[in-house]
Amino acid sequence: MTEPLTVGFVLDGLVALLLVGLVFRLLRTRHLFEAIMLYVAYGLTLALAWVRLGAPDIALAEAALGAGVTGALFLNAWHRMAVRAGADERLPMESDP
Amino acid sequence: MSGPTDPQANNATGAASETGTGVDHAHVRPLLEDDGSRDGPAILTWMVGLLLVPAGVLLALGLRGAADSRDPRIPDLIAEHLPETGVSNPVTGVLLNFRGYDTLLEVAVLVAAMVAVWSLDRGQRVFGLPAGRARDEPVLAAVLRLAVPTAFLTAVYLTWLGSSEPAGAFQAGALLAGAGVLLTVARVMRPPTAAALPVRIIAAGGVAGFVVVGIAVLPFTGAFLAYPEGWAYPLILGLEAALAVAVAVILVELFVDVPSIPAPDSTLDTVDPTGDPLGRALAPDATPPDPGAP
Amino acid sequence: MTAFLLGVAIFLLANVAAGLVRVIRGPTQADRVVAAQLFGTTGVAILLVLSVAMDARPLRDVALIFALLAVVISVAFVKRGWVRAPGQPSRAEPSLPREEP
Amino acid sequence: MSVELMVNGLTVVLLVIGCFFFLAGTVGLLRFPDLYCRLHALTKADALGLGFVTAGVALQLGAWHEILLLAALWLLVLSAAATVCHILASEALAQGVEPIQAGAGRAGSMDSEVDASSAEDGSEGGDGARARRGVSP
Repeated sequence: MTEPLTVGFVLDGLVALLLVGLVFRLLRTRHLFEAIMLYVAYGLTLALAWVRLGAPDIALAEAALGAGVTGALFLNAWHRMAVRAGADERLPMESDP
Repeated sequence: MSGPTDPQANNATGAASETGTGVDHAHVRPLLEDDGSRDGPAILTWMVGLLLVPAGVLLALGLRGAADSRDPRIPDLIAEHLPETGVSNPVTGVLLNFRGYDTLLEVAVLVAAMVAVWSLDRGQRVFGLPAGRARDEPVLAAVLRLAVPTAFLTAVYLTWLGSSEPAGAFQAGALLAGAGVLLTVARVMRPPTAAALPVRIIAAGGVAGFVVVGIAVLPFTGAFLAYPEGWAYPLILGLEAALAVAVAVILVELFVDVPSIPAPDSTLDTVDPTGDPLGRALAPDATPPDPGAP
Repeated sequence: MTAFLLGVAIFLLANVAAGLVRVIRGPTQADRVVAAQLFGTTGVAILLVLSVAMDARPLRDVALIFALLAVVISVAFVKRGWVRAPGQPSRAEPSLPREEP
Repeated sequence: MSVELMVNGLTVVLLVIGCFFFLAGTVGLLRFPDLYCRLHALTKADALGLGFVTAGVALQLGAWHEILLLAALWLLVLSAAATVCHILASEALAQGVEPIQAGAGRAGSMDSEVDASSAEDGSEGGDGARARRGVSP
């Protein structure tokens, strides 16, 4: 890695600041949907952090899990809570035999 | 910003009883409303933050100490013995050869998680609709036709790449799971629950493959999971493939098998603010909580 | 050249950080999802630029994963997460006329 | 030598153009008045910006299979962005999120949803005003 030290340092600092800021907002907010979206953004930022740390394999796993699977799981749970709280149920259900 | 006596929460409750949705859920409702103006109590966040600072300092000091006390011979040892692992990516070599036990137990944890979620199943399925609904949405169907095969191809590529470059079975499995979730929510695929036998066989395939291979090499090398010379590469590649498929199926099942949504008037699963929600939900003859009760 | 590429990455990351304001401010759920989508596209660009700047080919695999999975959250949201929270105007009754305070 | 200089210069130009479009997308996301406008700004401008960035990066790589991979990547993002825009907008319309229309007396409304709910429960005027202040500082 022959990159100039200072520019790389600024980039790493920005990634770190973004991570801390996202986590701070995640802890502060009581709005669940916002928290889910912040978590997705956090996962993608963390993938960038792994990239900068020279671990692209962990970045791969983090991006795939954080952006794809975990976010969808949380949306699922959110949907369930919202329906329980009396929101419109949009999907008809079917019982398993 | 706002305390427990939130006027907005009370207001929302009043609105709900007017529209007749029934059960009082004032404790859930403020979290779901979409104005984004309510924050948790600031003091709590700051306390957590302040607690985390010394923890972070300790962690940094510990890492520094660990870096100082780390055996400097380990990287050389790995580099020296890497040719014996049958792969050229040191991470894969360590994970699947030197420390195969770790990986075996990791997959076992995933299988256990799937069983745990499955055990919450109450017979109603969220994604129980018949497949084929994506035809109603030609745009979505078109992009799925493009993205899903690409994801599958990329997963195969990542699995194969894992032997020489940073990638591997877990990454490929997570990518496949993402494609599976996409197909599920778009209602192209109607995924079977974990109750289906093929799902269980595939999900257990990762662990089972490890154990079978580990025992099968016993007569040749005399040690569990110690691959015989020359066989390491094909064995690792086969195990990686089984792992990728198992991880993908398990992750999709975690998504599919979540306890489904109760019907709004169902006595099952209704949260009773005054009682134990779990006990209430599991009792077969629970009566619905009176909306008028305080 | 490397310094320039890293500068581009910094600029794009600052872009994303600004876009995240939309996640916090909303006001609708869809606005928050759109802002998360911004992260997917810009993340691909950042990774591509970094892959040249850091001379690391595997980063292009990470970019491919970003691109493939960026769509999952949005589709899951539209098909699954988008419920009308209580107190929001419904499909049947259009939103109330705006009143200036 | 001169060829390398030219390629580098072209890369710089392409990346700067790409950055401009990304900036435009973010400004649109932050400043446009409603969901439909924001979708428009984001999915179009960003996809175009990514195209320029991809072209700039491809110039630096040189190997044809890498360029093919990058082209496939861009096409994938392009189709994904278009699809996401389409399904979000059509679902929003079905859910009753009203587009802002020119000359309909709603031109000043930056956060139509907040305003609608504030009209409903009457307790959010402060937050809506704060959000509006944030939009136009």
